[in-house]
Amino acid sequence: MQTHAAKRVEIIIEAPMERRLTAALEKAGVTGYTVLPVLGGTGRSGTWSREGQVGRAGGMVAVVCLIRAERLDGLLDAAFAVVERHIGVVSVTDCQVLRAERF
Amino acid sequence: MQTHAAKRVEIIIEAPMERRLTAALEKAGVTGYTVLPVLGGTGRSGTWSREGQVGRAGGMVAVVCLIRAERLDGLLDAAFAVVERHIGVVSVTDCQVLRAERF
Amino acid sequence: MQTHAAKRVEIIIEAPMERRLTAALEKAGVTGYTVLPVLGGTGRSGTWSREGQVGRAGGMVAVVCLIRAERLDGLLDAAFAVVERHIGVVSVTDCQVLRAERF
Amino acid sequence: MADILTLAAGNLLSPIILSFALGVAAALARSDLTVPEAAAKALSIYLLFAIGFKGGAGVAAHGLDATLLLALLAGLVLSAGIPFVAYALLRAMTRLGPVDAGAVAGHYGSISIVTFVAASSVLASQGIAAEGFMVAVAAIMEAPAILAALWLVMRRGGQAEMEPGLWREILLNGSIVLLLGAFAIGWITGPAGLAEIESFIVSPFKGVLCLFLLDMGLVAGRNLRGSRGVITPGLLAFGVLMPPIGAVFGLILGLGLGLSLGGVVLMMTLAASASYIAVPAAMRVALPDANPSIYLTLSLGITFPFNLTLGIPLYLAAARLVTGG
Amino acid sequence: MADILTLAAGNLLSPIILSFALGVAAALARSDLTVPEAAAKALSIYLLFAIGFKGGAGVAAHGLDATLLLALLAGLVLSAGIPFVAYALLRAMTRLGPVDAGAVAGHYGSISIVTFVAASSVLASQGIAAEGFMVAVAAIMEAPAILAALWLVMRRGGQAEMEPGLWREILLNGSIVLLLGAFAIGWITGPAGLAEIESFIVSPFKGVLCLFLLDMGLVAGRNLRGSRGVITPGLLAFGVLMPPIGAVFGLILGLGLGLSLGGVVLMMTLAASASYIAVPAAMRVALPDANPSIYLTLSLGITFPFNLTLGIPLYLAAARLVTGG
Amino acid sequence: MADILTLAAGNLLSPIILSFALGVAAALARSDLTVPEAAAKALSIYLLFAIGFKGGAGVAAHGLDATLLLALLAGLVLSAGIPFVAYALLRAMTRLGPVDAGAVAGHYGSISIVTFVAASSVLASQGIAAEGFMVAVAAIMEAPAILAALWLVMRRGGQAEMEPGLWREILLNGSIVLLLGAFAIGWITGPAGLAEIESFIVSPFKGVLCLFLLDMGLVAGRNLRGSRGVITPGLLAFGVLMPPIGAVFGLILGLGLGLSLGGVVLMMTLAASASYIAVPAAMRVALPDANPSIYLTLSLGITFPFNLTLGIPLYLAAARLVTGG
Ligand SMILES: Nc1ncnc2c1ncn2[C@@H]1O[C@H](COP(=O)(O)O)[C@@H](O)[C@H]1O
Ligand SMILES: Nc1ncnc2c1ncn2[C@@H]1O[C@H](COP(=O)(O)O)[C@@H](O)[C@H]1O
Ligand SMILES: Nc1ncnc2c1ncn2[C@@H]1O[C@H](COP(=O)(O)O)[C@@H](O)[C@H]1O
Ligand code: NA
Ligand code: NA
Ligand code: NA
Repeated sequence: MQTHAAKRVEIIIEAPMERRLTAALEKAGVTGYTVLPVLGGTGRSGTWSREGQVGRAGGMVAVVCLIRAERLDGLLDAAFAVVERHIGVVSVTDCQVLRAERF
Repeated sequence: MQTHAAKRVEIIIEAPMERRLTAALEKAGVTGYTVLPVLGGTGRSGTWSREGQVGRAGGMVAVVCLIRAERLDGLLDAAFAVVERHIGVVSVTDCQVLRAERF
Repeated sequence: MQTHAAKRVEIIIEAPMERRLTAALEKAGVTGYTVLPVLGGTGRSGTWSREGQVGRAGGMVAVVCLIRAERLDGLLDAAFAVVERHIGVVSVTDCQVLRAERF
Repeated sequence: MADILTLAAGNLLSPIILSFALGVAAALARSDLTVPEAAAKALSIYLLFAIGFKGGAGVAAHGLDATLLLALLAGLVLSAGIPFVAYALLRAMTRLGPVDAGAVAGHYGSISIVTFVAASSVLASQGIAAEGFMVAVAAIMEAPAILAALWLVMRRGGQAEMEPGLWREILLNGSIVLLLGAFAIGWITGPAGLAEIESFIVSPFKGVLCLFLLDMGLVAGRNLRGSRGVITPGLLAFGVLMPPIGAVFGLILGLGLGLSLGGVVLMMTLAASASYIAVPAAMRVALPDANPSIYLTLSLGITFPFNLTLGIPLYLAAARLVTGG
Repeated sequence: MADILTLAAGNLLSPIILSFALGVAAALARSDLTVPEAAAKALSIYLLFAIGFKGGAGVAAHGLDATLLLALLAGLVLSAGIPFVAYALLRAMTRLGPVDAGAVAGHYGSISIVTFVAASSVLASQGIAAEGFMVAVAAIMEAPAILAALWLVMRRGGQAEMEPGLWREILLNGSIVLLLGAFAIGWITGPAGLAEIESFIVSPFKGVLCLFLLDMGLVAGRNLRGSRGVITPGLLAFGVLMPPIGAVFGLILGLGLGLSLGGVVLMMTLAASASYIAVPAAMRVALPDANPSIYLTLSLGITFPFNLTLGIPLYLAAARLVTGG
Repeated sequence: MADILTLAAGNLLSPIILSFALGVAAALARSDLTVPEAAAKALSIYLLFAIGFKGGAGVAAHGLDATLLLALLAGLVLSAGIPFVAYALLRAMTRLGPVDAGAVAGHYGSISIVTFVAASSVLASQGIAAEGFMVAVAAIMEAPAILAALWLVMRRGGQAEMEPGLWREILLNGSIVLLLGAFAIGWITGPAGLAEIESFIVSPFKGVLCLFLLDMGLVAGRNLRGSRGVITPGLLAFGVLMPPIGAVFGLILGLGLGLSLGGVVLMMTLAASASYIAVPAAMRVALPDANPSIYLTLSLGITFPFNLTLGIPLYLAAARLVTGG
């Protein structure tokens, strides 16, 4: 099966920033991304959990984005501008995708 | 700790196709996979979200599958046959696994 | 954008073992991790699904941990000690992270 | 006429409709108000269980006249027949290709159980009784339309994936099973069973329906917002014309069967309503090339609100006129 | 005898049991009907809170006779003792090794609160009162069985992980805390408190129980479907023999304590029921080598339905016979 | 004085407060008792819908005196003004920097709708009526405090991100929209509408509130456990002093407007309460450098329990004293 090199970017960010992040990604020309729920986590700012929460303040989401390598820098700049002063982590992995025309 | 090279395949696919995908994977000899929920996303076919949905039509899931490199092609062929005419994305990453005898 | 090499460890483990795993990770000096919900899966011990479940026994979670390469071995040893006799899978991927000072 | 308007106005200002409107408005204004997916599903399980159970208990209470089988047959005919009418209309009124037209047609042959519930609730508040077995008719109408739609598409050379697994999925889909199962339980346990759980499935019913319609409004509003440009004037016209046309067929069959006034109205409502849960899921599998924005927006964003607000009072008025009831 | 049959038949045809049966049937037919995890948990929180509160309010209303402490002690003895009987039976009747046998034995010493709730509901519909404090007995019976089971396994050289953290987890597991907490609140606030929230925890209770049992049926059915081949005839026999055996011990202790007819039936039911929430989770931690399919299928797929359908009427009939009540 | 104590004691031993205490205790003991996120959100949707609807139906029943506009204005003034008082106090009593002090101050100008609901419920159980429109006052008080807080921070050279998108988010946040929407529906449909859904939004209300407070107790307890070291004695003192101070402002304005006894108590409660849903989310966006542990723990872990247990009876007693009611 024919596959194509691409990047998988995973951004774990506070839920109240989700809209801003995805808006920034779209502005940076990202054509697709997927948002996954996150149950809880631990970091420098302590431990948190979604259980029983009503508000969005105490939650995070994971945004996964597959993208061609040449567009990565634009995406990271856009993501960084949003994440910069906020808690959250960004990781980039090399990957292969099917149907490269989609990215 | 002894680790072994393997592949991590991540397939994001429409929820109504989940059963068909996993059935195809099992037929292709895949011995294990994990299904993660997806909250929403954006792609060529627009933006969607699970919030408030009752039916499965408007949702997606992520299927993650760790597999030995030599079995990858069979898996991708099987996955592609299901995904082909459907919306969704497939990515493959090199990884290392513990307990290789499991895969 | 400046990125730094790191490892992305993904541990899919039975929900009743989650606390033990994260405690072991913290003991091994891991400063951050994120827990994602899992809907269901298939492995050598059969197929399971969270739908309709009340107890935690029949469920799994995915713990994702970004970590510097030099700390990987400690993490894997800690994780392995917990996972050893339990069902679940561990995978490690090379990745690049933003804001390396966080890891 | 004045009567229809009064009824329509009364209907429009009920907590149920206003909750739906609130949801639509909140979504259009891009409020972050949302009902969690699990809560929405729980509400729909409650509604299906309650409406099914009450229908079954009604049958147990009033006995089963021979009409049941005929009514089921009528439902089957409506469900399988309406897609042909809808398909012809769509091809005439809009520029949809065969695949999209077929997919939409399937939705209109099938039914929306919430529209059915809303109609039952209007009938109840007007003190109009209806045959309990109409719940079973609703259940039987879910699937045949899909078959008809796929047949239409394939006749036109479209590609439809009709694997055997799909049929089990459609016939045993959760809402059919729950509706018929609860109907059977209600029938078996009868009025005594109903009395046992009345304060769960009867008294709070309307309030739960309000919250569910709030959620449906949110989903419909988000859908409308996301599908700007998809809905052409032709499609819009179809979305409000098709329901009354379906209702006429329902009226004819309902009268032919000699159903009560309430039964006729429910039959009309079933014929007029369009599926937005079971059929979309089936279409994603069987007709992946059909554009989901079109059928979801038509069914959920146009026809559902139309039926909820104007359609149901209209059908009731028409049925009254014809039956003299 | 005729009485038992009538009662059993009446029980079998109640909305509660039929809802469970609907769930099992839907799962076996591979319908996609599911209750979301969050909704199932919410239902169980409601049931635990309601049953605990009502128990506490009952104690407040009728005063606390000295029997409470003895009943708690009896519960402790049953919970810690039954695993030994179960273990011996399993080793004799089946081919389970010590680890699997121990794990299963622990489940039968512990209790299923839904079975308890179902028994309470049967008692209530027969107009039979029971001691409110039986809720506390239920709570105390959750944990000792686990200890007994692990001891059994370790005596046989099996490896059990008994870290201190596990004990806190078991003793403070959510359902024990909620049950006892609600019991305490009901006790403190008494009948006045009950009156305040009666229309939430009393009137709709049975209806909520129906939906919860629908979900349990779905889970049990899926479980049965996934564990074909696991359940040998020996295990099946154990799954239906062990409950009445446990019930006999419950009967003896209940009579010895001088409990009311209702109290005796509840004690029998507790002894007869097997855990499917708390103990499985503890076993996954403490006995990871035990096969969860075995203990879950036995407890949820065989013993639970047995108790729900035949067991409870049987225990009631037996208690009636013995107490002459 | 004795009266206050009796009322406070009665309040402390109500199922509502005890449910909250159970949640706190379970979380502090590290029980794994949790309410799923979706269930907690569903409960809050129910409470907002019910309280809004009842408020609107109350306005429809008793007519709208001119006080409404003035009361809304008073709410606006309280919400925008209290942050200044809070900020000054924080800077004097604690070592918080401008950003953290501003963030906390914003929470205290805004309101906690559950505290409002709890106060309504105490009033109802004492047979004290209150203006239905207080619900709208509650809604209007959510947002202005945020503006005031950001202004305070920016004046001190702190960096606040006030993008236009944020304002829409704050003004159209889900709880405001639902509360005001349900208020409007209640107003439009009036007592007739209320009667239709009474057995959903009135009778079970208190019971639902118990479960919601159980969840809030769990969240607050987990929060307290996770924030050891964050809360200094100065902050603790602020957390219990600020509510009565806010209440005094509420009392003055409430009396000035000529509100009923119940209305005054609700105005005091709104002024005394601190936000823990809308404002934290806004602060994460606008003041990312502020430490969320501080404002969440103060608002949810200290001020909320204070108001729930001692505050509300105190405000009622004070209002009674002053109005002679
Ligand atoms: N090393 C890490 N690996 C995975 N997730 C992390 C890591 N560090 C932080 N996170 C996630 O990001 C959140 C905020 O982290 P922090 O900004 O360090 O408080 C945590 O609660 C985790 O969910
Ligand atoms: N580049 C991408 N990265 C991650 N997820 C994607 C990407 N493109 C599409 N998706 C996911 O796949 C779904 C369908 O995409 P599409 O087929 O392009 O409409 C989207 O809603 C996303 O959830
Ligand atoms: N190859 C795999 N890839 C992804 N997930 C797996 C794989 N094998 C097992 N799992 C997950 O781990 C769980 C337990 O696996 P097992 O221990 O093989 O029964 C499964 O239910 C899956 O969720
Ligand atoms: Na129809
Ligand atoms: Na037992
Ligand atoms: Na305030």
